[in-house]
Amino acid sequence: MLKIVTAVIGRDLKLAMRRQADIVSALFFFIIVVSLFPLGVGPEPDLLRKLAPGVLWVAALLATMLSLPRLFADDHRDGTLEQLALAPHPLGLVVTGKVIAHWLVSGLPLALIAPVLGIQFDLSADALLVLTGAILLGTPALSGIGAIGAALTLGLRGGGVLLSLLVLPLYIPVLIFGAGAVDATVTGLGGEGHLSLLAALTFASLGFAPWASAAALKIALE
Amino acid sequence: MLKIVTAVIGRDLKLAMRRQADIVSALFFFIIVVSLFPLGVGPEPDLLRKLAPGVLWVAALLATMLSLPRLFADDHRDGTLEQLALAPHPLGLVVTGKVIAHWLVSGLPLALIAPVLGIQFDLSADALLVLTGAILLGTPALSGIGAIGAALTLGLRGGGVLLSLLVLPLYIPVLIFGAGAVDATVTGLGGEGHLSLLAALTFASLGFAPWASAAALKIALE
Amino acid sequence: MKDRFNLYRYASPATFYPLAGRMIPYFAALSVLFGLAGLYLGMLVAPTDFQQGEGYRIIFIHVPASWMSMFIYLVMAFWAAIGLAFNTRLSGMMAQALAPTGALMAFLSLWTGALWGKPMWGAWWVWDARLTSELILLFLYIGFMALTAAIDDPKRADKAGGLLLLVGVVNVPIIYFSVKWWNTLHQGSSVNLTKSSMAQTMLWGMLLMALCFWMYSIAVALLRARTIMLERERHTDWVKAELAGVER
Amino acid sequence: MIYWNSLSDFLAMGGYGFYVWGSFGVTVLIMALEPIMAARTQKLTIARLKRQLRAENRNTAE
Amino acid sequence: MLEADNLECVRGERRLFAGLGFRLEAGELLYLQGKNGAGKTSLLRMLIGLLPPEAGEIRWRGKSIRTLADEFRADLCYLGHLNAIKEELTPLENLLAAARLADEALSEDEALDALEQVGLAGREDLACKYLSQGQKRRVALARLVKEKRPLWILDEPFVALDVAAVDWLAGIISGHLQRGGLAVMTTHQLVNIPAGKVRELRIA
Amino acid sequence: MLEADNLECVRGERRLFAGLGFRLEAGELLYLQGKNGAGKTSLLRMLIGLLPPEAGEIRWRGKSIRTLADEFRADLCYLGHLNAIKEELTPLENLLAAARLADEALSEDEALDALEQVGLAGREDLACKYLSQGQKRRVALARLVKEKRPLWILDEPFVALDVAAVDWLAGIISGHLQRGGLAVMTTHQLVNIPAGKVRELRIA
Ligand code: HEM
Ligand SMILES: Nc1ncnc2c1ncn2[C@@H]1O[C@H](COP(=O)(O)OP(=O)(O)OP(=O)(O)O)[C@@H](O)[C@H]1O
Ligand SMILES: Nc1ncnc2c1ncn2[C@@H]1O[C@H](COP(=O)(O)OP(=O)(O)OP(=O)(O)O)[C@@H](O)[C@H]1O
Ligand SMILES: [Mg+2]
Ligand SMILES: [Mg+2]
Repeated sequence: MLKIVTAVIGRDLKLAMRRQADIVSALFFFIIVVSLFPLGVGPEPDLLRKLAPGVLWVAALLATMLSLPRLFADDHRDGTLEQLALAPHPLGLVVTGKVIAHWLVSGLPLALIAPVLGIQFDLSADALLVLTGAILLGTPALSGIGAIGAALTLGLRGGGVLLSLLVLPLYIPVLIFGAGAVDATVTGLGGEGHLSLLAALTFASLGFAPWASAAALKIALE
Repeated sequence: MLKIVTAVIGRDLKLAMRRQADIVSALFFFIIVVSLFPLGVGPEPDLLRKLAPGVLWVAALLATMLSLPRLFADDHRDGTLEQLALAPHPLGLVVTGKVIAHWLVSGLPLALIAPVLGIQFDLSADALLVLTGAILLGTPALSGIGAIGAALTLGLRGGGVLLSLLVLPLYIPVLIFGAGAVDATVTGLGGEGHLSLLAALTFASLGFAPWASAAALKIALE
Repeated sequence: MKDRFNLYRYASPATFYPLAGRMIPYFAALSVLFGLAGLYLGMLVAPTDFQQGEGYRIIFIHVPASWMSMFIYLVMAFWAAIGLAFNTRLSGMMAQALAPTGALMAFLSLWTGALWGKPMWGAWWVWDARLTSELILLFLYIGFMALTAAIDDPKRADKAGGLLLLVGVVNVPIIYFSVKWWNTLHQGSSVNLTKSSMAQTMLWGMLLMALCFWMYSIAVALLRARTIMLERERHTDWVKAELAGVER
Repeated sequence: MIYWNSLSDFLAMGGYGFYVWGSFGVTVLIMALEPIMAARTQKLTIARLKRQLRAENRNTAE
Repeated sequence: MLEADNLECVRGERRLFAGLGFRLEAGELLYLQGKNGAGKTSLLRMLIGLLPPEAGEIRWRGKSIRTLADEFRADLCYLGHLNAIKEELTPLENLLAAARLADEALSEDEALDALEQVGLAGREDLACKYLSQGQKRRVALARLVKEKRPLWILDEPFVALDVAAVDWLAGIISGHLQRGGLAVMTTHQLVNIPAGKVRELRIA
Repeated sequence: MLEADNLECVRGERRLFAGLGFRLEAGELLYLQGKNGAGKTSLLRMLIGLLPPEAGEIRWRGKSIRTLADEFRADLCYLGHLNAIKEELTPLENLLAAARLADEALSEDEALDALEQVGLAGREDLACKYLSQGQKRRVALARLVKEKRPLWILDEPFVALDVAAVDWLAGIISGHLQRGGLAVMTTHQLVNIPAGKVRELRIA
């Protein structure tokens, strides 16, 4: 059981390392989008502080989303997905491994860089801590939900954009609670409630998403 | 000369129609991203009005960028690009056609929907007009510059994200002048200066980009 | 052998098609009847609300539309579950026939809610849990339609769409209970079988309007289902016979 | 029985006319258009399928 | 061991075949024939359980493959039109990763040995994207060298291979049959499999 | 007509061949041989001008193809490992689009006729993604039916084709040679081209 999950994680991480661009660039995308906003909006510090949680979360969400289409597409195109579906263990486990690997490559780095970017927006130490925690807790849910969308749109050529259509609505709760946690901290209300909701979302989606994705993948392979 | 350009445009539009999702969804992505921001930032109307130009432009930029990786990748993967490179006319003309088709599918619809979204942000009629004009003038530059990035990263597997890394910095001038035009109108300064700069950017990039992209494509095909 | 009642017979398009054709006029008529009665009670007879003034009358379409938007989604999810479990042809067609109506109901809920919110809360829109989850519902409908339209093999489209429906079904309880779970602007449920806080005429007006919306949805969905059936089964003998019959 | 005193009262809806009639208007519009559109697609589909059937019959007859 | 009963395949609006059945015992090779688009690949994908048949049943050791699921897949080795190799990884990495994901034990030495057998000695550490068409196919085929599972399903395995490699692969399949394995195969090339009993099935 | 002088090919750190040269006249077929990875595809890509040779020169009608550029490409028809067809388009649309992009005149009737010749009658209006492997290859090959350009460069054109299609293609190539065309071809299958003079070139 665990062996196959770690095998998948190991392989996906090795591929990500081999391509290099993958890891560095999801991060860079995040950084660039976050830095674009002050450019488009203008440099008033008060305005920026209010914007910070929203902008950081929307950027995290987009960065995650951008890498989703490739989650299964590469494996599908070169026939690896068939082989994975034919391996003698439930496909859901394989997907669990892929979701974890996706998070390690696209979610974790965001959480690590987020406090640095938050400083730019003049957030307090408290708020930075909550921001990191929220991204750490919320991004696995993004990877999980994203996997379902990626599997459903697999092989449909309009896929990349159709994917965002399916996935973004489901991301909204994560965005609201995630930005809400930081906002609540900034306004002194305490973000614990939001954080525990985020944790609940993540657990629910990690438990459920791999199996739904596996079912969708089987349909795509027919 | 013109025949080949129209042939490419015709083919690419037909493909886009066939996939349907393509056109509708680039638009939807734009709409959804624009609507996400109030979610993250909160609903204060004053704040939102200040945000509007920046958010709309950043969203337009991201929507254009999302469809870039597929600009040449599909043709590359199935061998069509080789055939295009072997056709008895300069490759730059083919790329011109592809850039125009890309704009028709991903830039033009944004310009048409932008005023509607602007209303949500409570922009004045004047500002809406300038917004539409700016997006109409600016997005061809986005497609043109994007084509260079797409050609340069073609075949590199980390491509999609590497692409944004290359292209976003070059998009920044468009973003600044585009958002600046709307901003200037809102504050009553008049956006003509910004608009003519946008037009200059677009002409420069449309004249130059196809040939740079063609050169990059030849390298990718070696 | 004696003629036994056979569920599968009615789940087959060939028998369902004429049956649906015969039922549509009845549902349409019922819808009009309930609608007229509901409007009469709600718009002409019911007294004003002491808190909200006459603006409350939006309730007579807001609530039925909101209910139907959730209910239709549940019905689609039910068909999806049946389709995935038993592989029946009819279920996918029903889900697809219902989707546009559900999306329109969700849109109406949002539209009327927004028009209600402006005078009551002073804002067209707030990011309250119920409003957000209802918006997500609309996106789920649109996503379902886009997904099934993007897959051209109907069997695969049904399966993929069904899966999406089942994934999204968690959203419905969230919409319904959001007013309980979160302390928000949107008011809680006031329709209660044992004890209602509303005036009797208001309650009856609302229920009649809900019935009107319900019958309307069934009629339109059946109409659309018949079209989809013809399209999908165009190579079967019964459709050919049907088409030849229309000819005459 | 009837609550309203005059038609203009009814139309004004106690000052909420725009909101109430805006809601009802759009609802009526949608509920009128949707069946019409559905019936139209049905008619078009039947016509197209008949055309296809005829073409098929012609081909097999040949 | 492997039986198919009354299979029917419908793709889109086209019925490719119906009432198709066969029975394959240990040591036998089923050689599927048929022209382009006859439905060979579709049949193979039914046999491995990825494509649900419109009608009919497939049994492995007497039990339906739908109820067997994981157990059946543990006995199965499939090689499709696509090579299932990662362009960024080297042949060695590809082979090891494939084995781990398929839950097979394969040591690095065994993998190196297999790669040498398929003629990729000296290219174990070159990313697969630099390999030629035939070399890529060879990487995919290297899996078969140490493959112990009883049922092999091969979709045009000889494509892109040069003459020497075709002979070598025919030998590998023979060995598998001699060890009591079963194989189902399609190919448009005329290839002589020296050992085992060959049954032919033509899809019209 | 087509001459290659002293060509050298280096890929990565590996010299695939050096000092390779040949001369091909009208009506002749150059049959490239060599094992997997020998460098056949690389040589073909040099001949069409996509891969610059490390050393040596390629001439068409006596002039270097680098100086000819467009003119040379107007005489050239290349068919690679990849089919260059769009999965979303139908065979008919693919064929017409390819002709327009290559600046060739091809009417719809001619295209339909070509598709019928390659055995795709009845599937002209089915999106290519639903076609079988061999049928996809046939769509790509349909281009050759009406192709009037003198130089054909074909990289393993027989892959995935069934026996009937292989014969048909051999006939098409013969016809081209008889009309005074030139062809360069690789294949690992033994195929008999009835007409024209066949030169063999082995890359070791
Ligand atoms: C766009 C904004 C709105 C949305 C999406 C929305 C959504 C919903 C939904 C889904 C329901 C049905 C759930 C249930 O019955 O518990 C509902 C019911 C209701 N809504 Fe709204 N609503 C919105 C705005 C408003 C506003 C502004 C008001 C009034 C101030 C309002 C008052 C009501 C009432 C009274 C009910 C009936 C509750 C009951 O009796 O059960 N809604 N709404
Ligand atoms: N949606 C569809 N509508 C009509 N026909 C379809 C559809 N999908 C697939 N087909 C047909 O089904 C067949 C699939 O064939 P399959 O891939 O199994 O052939 P094959 O025998 O493996 O051929 P090859 O030798 O070329 O690999 C093709 O003839 C194809 O045209
Ligand atoms: N970067 C590199 N480093 C080392 N070797 C390389 C590199 N890139 C390509 N090669 C080698 O160059 C050769 C390319 O061969 P090519 O594709 O021309 O072969 P081919 O004769 O067409 O073979 P096939 O019959 O399999 O199609 C391969 O042997 C490959 O291993
Ligand atoms: Mg096949
Ligand atoms: Mg080759």
